[in-house]
Amino acid sequence: MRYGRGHVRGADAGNRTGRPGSAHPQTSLRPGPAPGHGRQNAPAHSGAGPGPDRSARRLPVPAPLRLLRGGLCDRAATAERRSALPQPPVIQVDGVGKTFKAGLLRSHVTTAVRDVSLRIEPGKTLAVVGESGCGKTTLARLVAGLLRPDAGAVMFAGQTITAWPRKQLRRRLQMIFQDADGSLNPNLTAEELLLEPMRLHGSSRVQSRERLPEMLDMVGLTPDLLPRHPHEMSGGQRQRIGLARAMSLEPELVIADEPVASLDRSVQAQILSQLNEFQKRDGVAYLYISHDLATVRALADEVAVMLGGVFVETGPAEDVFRNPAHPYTRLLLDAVDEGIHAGARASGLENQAAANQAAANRGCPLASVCPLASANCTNALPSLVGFEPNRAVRCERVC
Amino acid sequence: GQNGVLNVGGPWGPKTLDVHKSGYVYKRLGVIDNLIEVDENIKLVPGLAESWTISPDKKTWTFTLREGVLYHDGTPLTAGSVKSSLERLQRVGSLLKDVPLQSIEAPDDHTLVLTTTEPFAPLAAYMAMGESAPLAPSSFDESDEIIKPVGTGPFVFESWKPKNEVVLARNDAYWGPKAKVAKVVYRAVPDAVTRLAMLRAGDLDIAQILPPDAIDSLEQSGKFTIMRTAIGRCRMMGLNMAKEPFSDIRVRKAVNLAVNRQDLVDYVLEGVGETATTLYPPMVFWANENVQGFPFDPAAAKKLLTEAGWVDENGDGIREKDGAPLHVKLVTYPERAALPPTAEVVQAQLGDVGFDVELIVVQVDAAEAMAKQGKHDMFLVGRGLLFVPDPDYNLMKDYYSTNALAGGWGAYHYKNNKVDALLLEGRAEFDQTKRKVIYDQIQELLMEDSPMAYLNYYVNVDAVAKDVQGYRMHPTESSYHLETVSLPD
Amino acid sequence: MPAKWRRPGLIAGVVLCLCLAVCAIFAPAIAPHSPDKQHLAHRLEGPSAEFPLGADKLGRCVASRLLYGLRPSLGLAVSVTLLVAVVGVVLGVTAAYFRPLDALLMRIADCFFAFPGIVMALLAISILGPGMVSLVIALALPGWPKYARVARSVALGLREQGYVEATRAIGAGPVYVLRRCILPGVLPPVATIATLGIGGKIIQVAALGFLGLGVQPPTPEWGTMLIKGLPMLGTAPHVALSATTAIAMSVLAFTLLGESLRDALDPRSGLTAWSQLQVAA
Amino acid sequence: MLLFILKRIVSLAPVLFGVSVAAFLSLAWCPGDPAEIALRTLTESETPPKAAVAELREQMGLDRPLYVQYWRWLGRTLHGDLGHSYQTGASVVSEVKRALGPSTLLAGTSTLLAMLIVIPLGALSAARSGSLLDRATMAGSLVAISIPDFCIGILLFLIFSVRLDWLPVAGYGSVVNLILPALTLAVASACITTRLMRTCMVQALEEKYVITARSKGMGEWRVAGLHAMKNALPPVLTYLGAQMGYLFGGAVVVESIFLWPGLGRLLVEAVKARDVYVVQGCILAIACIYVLINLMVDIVQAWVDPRIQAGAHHAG
Amino acid sequence: MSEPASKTNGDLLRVQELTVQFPSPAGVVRAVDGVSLRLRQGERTCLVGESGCGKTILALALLRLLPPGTRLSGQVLFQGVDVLRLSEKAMRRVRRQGMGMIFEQPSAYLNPLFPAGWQVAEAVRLSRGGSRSAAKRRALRLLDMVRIPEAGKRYHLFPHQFSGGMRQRVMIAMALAKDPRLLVADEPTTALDPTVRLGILSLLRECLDETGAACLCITHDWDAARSLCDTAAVMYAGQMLETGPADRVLRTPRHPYAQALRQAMDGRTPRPIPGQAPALTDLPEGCRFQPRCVYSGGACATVLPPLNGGVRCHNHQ
Ligand SMILES: Nc1ncnc2c1ncn2[C@@H]1O[C@H](COP(=O)(O)OP(=O)(O)OP(=O)(O)O)[C@@H](O)[C@H]1O
Ligand SMILES: Nc1ncnc2c1ncn2[C@@H]1O[C@H](COP(=O)(O)OP(=O)(O)OP(=O)(O)O)[C@@H](O)[C@H]1O
Ligand SMILES: [Mg+2]
Ligand SMILES: [Mg+2]
Repeated sequence: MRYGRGHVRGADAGNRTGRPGSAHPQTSLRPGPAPGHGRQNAPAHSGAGPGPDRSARRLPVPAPLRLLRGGLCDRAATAERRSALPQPPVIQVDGVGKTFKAGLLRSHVTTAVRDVSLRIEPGKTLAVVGESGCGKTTLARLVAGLLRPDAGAVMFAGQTITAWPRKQLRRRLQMIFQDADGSLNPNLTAEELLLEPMRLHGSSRVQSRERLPEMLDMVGLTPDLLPRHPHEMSGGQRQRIGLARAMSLEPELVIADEPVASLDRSVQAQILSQLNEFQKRDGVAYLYISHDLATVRALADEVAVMLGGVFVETGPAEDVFRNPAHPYTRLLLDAVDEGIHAGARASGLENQAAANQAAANRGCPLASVCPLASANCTNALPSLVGFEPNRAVRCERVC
Repeated sequence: GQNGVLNVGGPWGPKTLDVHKSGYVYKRLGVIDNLIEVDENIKLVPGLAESWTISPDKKTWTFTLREGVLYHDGTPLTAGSVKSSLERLQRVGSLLKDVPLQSIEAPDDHTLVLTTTEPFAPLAAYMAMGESAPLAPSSFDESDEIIKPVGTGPFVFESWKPKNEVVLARNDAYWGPKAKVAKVVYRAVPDAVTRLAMLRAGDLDIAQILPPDAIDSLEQSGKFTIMRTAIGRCRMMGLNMAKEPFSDIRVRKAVNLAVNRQDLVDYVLEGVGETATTLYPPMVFWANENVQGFPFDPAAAKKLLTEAGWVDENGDGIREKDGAPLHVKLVTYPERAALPPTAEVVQAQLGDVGFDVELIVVQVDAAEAMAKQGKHDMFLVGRGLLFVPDPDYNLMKDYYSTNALAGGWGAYHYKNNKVDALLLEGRAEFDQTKRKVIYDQIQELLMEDSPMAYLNYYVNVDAVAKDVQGYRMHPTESSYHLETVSLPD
Repeated sequence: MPAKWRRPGLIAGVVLCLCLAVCAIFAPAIAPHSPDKQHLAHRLEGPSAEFPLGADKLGRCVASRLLYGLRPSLGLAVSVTLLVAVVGVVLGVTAAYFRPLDALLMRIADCFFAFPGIVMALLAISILGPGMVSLVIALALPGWPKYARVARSVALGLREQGYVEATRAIGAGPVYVLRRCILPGVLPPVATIATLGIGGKIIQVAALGFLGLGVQPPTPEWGTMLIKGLPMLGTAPHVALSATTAIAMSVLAFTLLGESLRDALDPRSGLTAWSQLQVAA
Repeated sequence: MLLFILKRIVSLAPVLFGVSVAAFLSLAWCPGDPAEIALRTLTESETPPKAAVAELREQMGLDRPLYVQYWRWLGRTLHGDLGHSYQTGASVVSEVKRALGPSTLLAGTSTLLAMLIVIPLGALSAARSGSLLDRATMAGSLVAISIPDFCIGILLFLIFSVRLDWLPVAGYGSVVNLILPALTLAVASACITTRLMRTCMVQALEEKYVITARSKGMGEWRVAGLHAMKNALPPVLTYLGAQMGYLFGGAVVVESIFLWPGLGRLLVEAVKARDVYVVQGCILAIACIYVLINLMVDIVQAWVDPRIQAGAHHAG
Repeated sequence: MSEPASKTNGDLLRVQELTVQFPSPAGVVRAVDGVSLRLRQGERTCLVGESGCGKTILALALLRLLPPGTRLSGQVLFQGVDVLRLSEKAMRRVRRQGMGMIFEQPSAYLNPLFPAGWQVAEAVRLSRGGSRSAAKRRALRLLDMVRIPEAGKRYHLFPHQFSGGMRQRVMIAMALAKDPRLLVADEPTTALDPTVRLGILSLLRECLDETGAACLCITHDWDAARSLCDTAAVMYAGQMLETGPADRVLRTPRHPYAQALRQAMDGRTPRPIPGQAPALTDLPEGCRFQPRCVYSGGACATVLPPLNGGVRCHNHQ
């Protein structure tokens, strides 16, 4: 099976559209140096949707943000830093885990993240998709250095994340929070919120104020919002404020936890193209967490599918979507749009969530509901096995 | 006053049961009797000792004890028991520490012989103090600690709550007239307002030491008898003679003349007090009635000040001398409520004749410390005169030169050889009339030297429920005479 | 004037505080008599043309004494309260935010709080002698732990808010987080305690006066006036009542000022309860 | 949680040490000679005999250097012997014990009463802000704060004991004796706390979960009294806790007005009498109580707000 | 509320010319501007539209949950009674049994100091009464229904211990707890992954089928909207732009804005609508979409088109 799939994919590879800067090192989901494949995995055309390639058509969106041109950071130095060889991955995560204990006696143990490794090269996007509650946000906070891992290590730009001086780290690594509502200081106005990051990193009030229009433009907000406090904004507006805040520093890595979830399609589209624009221009890397596979398709180079705290499948976005290997990935893809109308598969998932936790501690998270499951699946967590160039899956039955 | 119980409330509470350490509470309540008692004129009269004689060399005192006196535990009072009681007092108490006592002997059951190393006339007065009252041996346990005071008084100690309450029962085997009430509950109620309220609510039959402001309304209610008793305490200002300006007798006299004593009594004490002429209030045997005291005469005061070189040169109302203003520090303490307002009025009165008085009201220990170090010019105090009901006790402490030079509560840095000599003489003189002459002389000398300004004498205000009869406060506060108090049936 | 400052409560608070300040500064000009002058013949007289608020036990003009007492009483109470609140809040918030410091700071607070005020006062007086400095110390040392604890308890809840993490994620240091995220939430309760605490402090000053630590007589001082006046409540109520009113008015002034400032600065309260109250009142 | 409590208990030791040293020094630095003062208070005479003073000084070890005095005292303390009061001769432990009961009763009852006043009143004023009740509460708290607590006590007993004769004026023993002092202290500490409660409630009522609660069709009572209240409580409980700690040593005046034989009175009298061992005993007792109360407050707070315990996970 | 059904013509909800305005420093925010809406018994309408166009405010207005200081006008007839003029008490009854609301971004909407399960049980008890244990049982069932894994164990956990999606599901459980006549769901599936979203949607559908409740579903997820709802409404800058059967409006919208929105994420590449939505403090005189509209011309810039045949556009006859 593995072989066959690999063959199919191998044949596919030639069709992929090349991307500028394809000589960049590979984004990989496994620890250690990236394999020597030089090919880039940009999303390919698929049957659905007539839209032309984004590189081919300029979108009528506001001019890209050039927030830091005004001297907030030394662009030349940044560029130099980024082109120096050999370039370390922006972020490299080795076997991190996090367990929460809750309840009065701390008896309710949740293993939110188990043995997750990933690396993201500069200018690449890794999307993490997965079931709600599987540990994506926890992983994001671990990667951002906001949560202390129980196991494993997080390296940012080749250095342990805890060793970074605070200011430098935060300049270069930004996070967009899933909970837009809770992550904006209720005491500040939109304007203060937007200026806050720049002010914190040393640009003057006047300097940073000059950029306000640009920032608003980028996320499609009107200036009448500026004097308002978070509770006087709509959900989507709050989310966009959070986004603009993170992007305003021109970081090297943005950890985006559902950054566009509560936006309508058109604003989503605008923001995603902005993000792409940034990536192309400045080589920002994204760790993009989302439930929305359409947005993942639009942004991601690589995808990691997460379930019960572990990555169950990783690989180039296009490959994974076209050719899902793990049963859960398949479930996930099946569940998108068409499934809704058919009501399909919904029942197949009935107990999946319930089972996930019990199994998470020992065996495969999916063991109890997986059509392919064997006795072995419930006993031990399979390891993440590579089966194709850049792909890996955590299932004994498929690889 | 229910069920024959007399409820008395005063500001202070019993801190210890040990009469030898602190005996005044039990003395006042009538649990203990002394060998010698003090009458209302502060003269010594026989108590448990029917009589006493002094040897010609004035060093041996022989007391003849009353017969048929029983301790509360039923054992008879014997010279032996008095001796052992006094010996314990020497061991644990402080009363006799300054007394040149040589030996205590009990040749027979009813004779007690005390010997002193030198003639010491005040000894009799010491024998009138609560601490020196005889206690039955059953008052103490094997380790010499007090169990409860077993005395010979009209009331038997029943129980107590430290600092709060003492309960007494009538001593039916009392040698003298028996008490009329069966039971007494004495309660310490430190707060005057509470005391008053308890009296009004009927929780107390007798409330002691009430603020003068309360008198009117109590009298109006018609339910209480107000008793005013002059007691042996004097409010006075010691003047610091160690330095300017009070090293000059004219300034000291000026102060005395500038103080309007009647105003102080009328306005600060609400009329409850007596203006002072000399150290002792007139009802005290030792008071020199011939001493007239100072009149209120600001003009004379001003004249004296001018004579002394203190003139108001710059017209600011404050006198100066050699450019230095007549600035004096008046130190007092707030623990006795009348002192701070007294100080304020004195400040104003002295201001009228050209003093600039700075007031310092600090806690008593701090005030004393300041006074000891001579950081004051005037030290306003309330002074008990008759704790030991003999003039020697206080006068020695306050006016004998070596004591006065060492600081303290009396005349600061006062030295008058004549006074010193008289004091020593008084101590060795055993004849009361002759002693009176000596102490009268001393009072006249003090008047002349004016090391102090005597302001007024204390008057205690006690309120008694109308139906309670026979209550009397002793001028030395050594007894409440509860044995004569009767309740209605 | 922006709308958020246009609040009846705020205006009333500012006006009252200004009045107090004017009274304090121009007391000599306004007062009908010298505060220390004893008119013994008029003692305990009720209000009259000559003595607008009557005379006290020593025949001094109560109105003049209240005016002159403004400076020592209110000055002391306000400055001590401010000092104590600031120190308390800083320490409390720091303790809440830096977990390892928490135990240490709170134990220190325990130490100070366990120390009864009078012991502290005695200590101050013995080392420094009576005077303003020791008075401030005697009031302040046992006073700050209360603020620290309240500030800490609010801050403990706030620091778990999502936006605190978000602010850290953009690179804010602890000081910034404390200032921008935590302090705004801590201030309202602290302001409440502090403004009301002013009245309590005035009375405490009077109580310490008993130990000789207070403002020395004859300098007029409100708390002492009140306490001295209390026993005469039946016969000469004007003394105690004037002092009580003076204290209550100044507490009111600062409460109005403090709370409406808070409301004006609180983004979430468009028109909060308190400002409505002031509209109504 | 257990570990948390244990840690707190261990951290009690340095506090006690600090307090004891400070207590010791403070008395040593206070003006006046303890021996002399002791004799003075005992005999009611301003000038006790010099010989007696010297003897007592020696007895009390006051002639030794300070640190020796302290170490001797500490050594004995660790053996549970806090020395003897030289005022009464009783052991300090027994004195403190005797005062502790009444103090606990009074502080506990009045704190409870205060809570009964504060929580509903503060919550109601916040929920019904602008109402008559709210205005009355706000005005009442302003006036109450400008009147000293003992004055409230006097007013209470003038009304209830003297005028109406419902309750005894003062004393200690039965429950009726407890009512007035407890009420006095409760009112005194309630006036600030009610305002605090109101402030915190107003803050809490602005939160979004209040909207959720309303959307459930919940009555304003329950919205305020449960959902907002729980969020408003931590600072209020903290303040009340601090207040309660204060009542153990600071309720002197009220205790002496109502003849309540509590710790505050014991302490103040001991301080005035410079009864060093009793003062040290009292301070130790008060420190212990205060630390215990704070421990309870901390535990309650951690229990009310589960996020506080979660704080341990944070990095940076 | 107690009005006979006949008087209401089978309309469960009838919103007429509802206007919601907020005074703000930058001028009055006209968040909802003359919106009319009808919902029959059991009808499910979805409300889609630009982020910030007033959907949430509209929903909050229905339950009268807007903050004090908000200016409201118009009518919200629920079962024939104007909700905006009800007494607090009657309004509570409406909220308790009549309308349920699922709030968007629910973290702030859950009380942080109460266990999440408990909050669901509370909703149960408020609407149905009954014992605590019965309420808890039902709450557990509801949590199970919304696919909270290990609901029994998680019952006692606090909101911050849940993931974003779980919190949203708790919110849904809370709204479903009372079997409302009208369910207002504000972005109920934004934080959910596809599989769970599927489950929740079918759960909602089942519940609505079972109880015959009507539903106003605000969402950006057109597929979900299409699968769940009968009718659809498109909102823009505080106004309705297009209404009609869900299938038609969501598949082949007629209004240029709806069309553009339809296509925004259709393909592989996102295609945003050029330009920006107008500020609600400073709305254009004419058609509010006109500045961004490719068909704009003529009266578009000056005259506000009426909602004609379910479409608010001059170019649509
Ligand atoms: N309290 C307020 N004061 C002023 N303006 C407000 C207030 N609340 C909301 N608004 C504004 O009203 C408009 C409508 O907000 P609403 O929350 O209804 O948007 P929405 O359609 O739900 O958007 P989203 O899809 O982003 O949730 C927004 O532009 C918002 O900024
Ligand atoms: N502070 C915490 N205490 C206890 N459990 C927690 C805590 N935070 C998260 N969890 C648990 O960890 C698991 C993963 O949570 P996480 O927020 O990472 O999920 P997620 O993948 O982001 O889900 P979603 O897509 O719904 O946001 C969940 O089961 C959650 O209940
Ligand atoms: Mg999440
Ligand atoms: Mg919304």
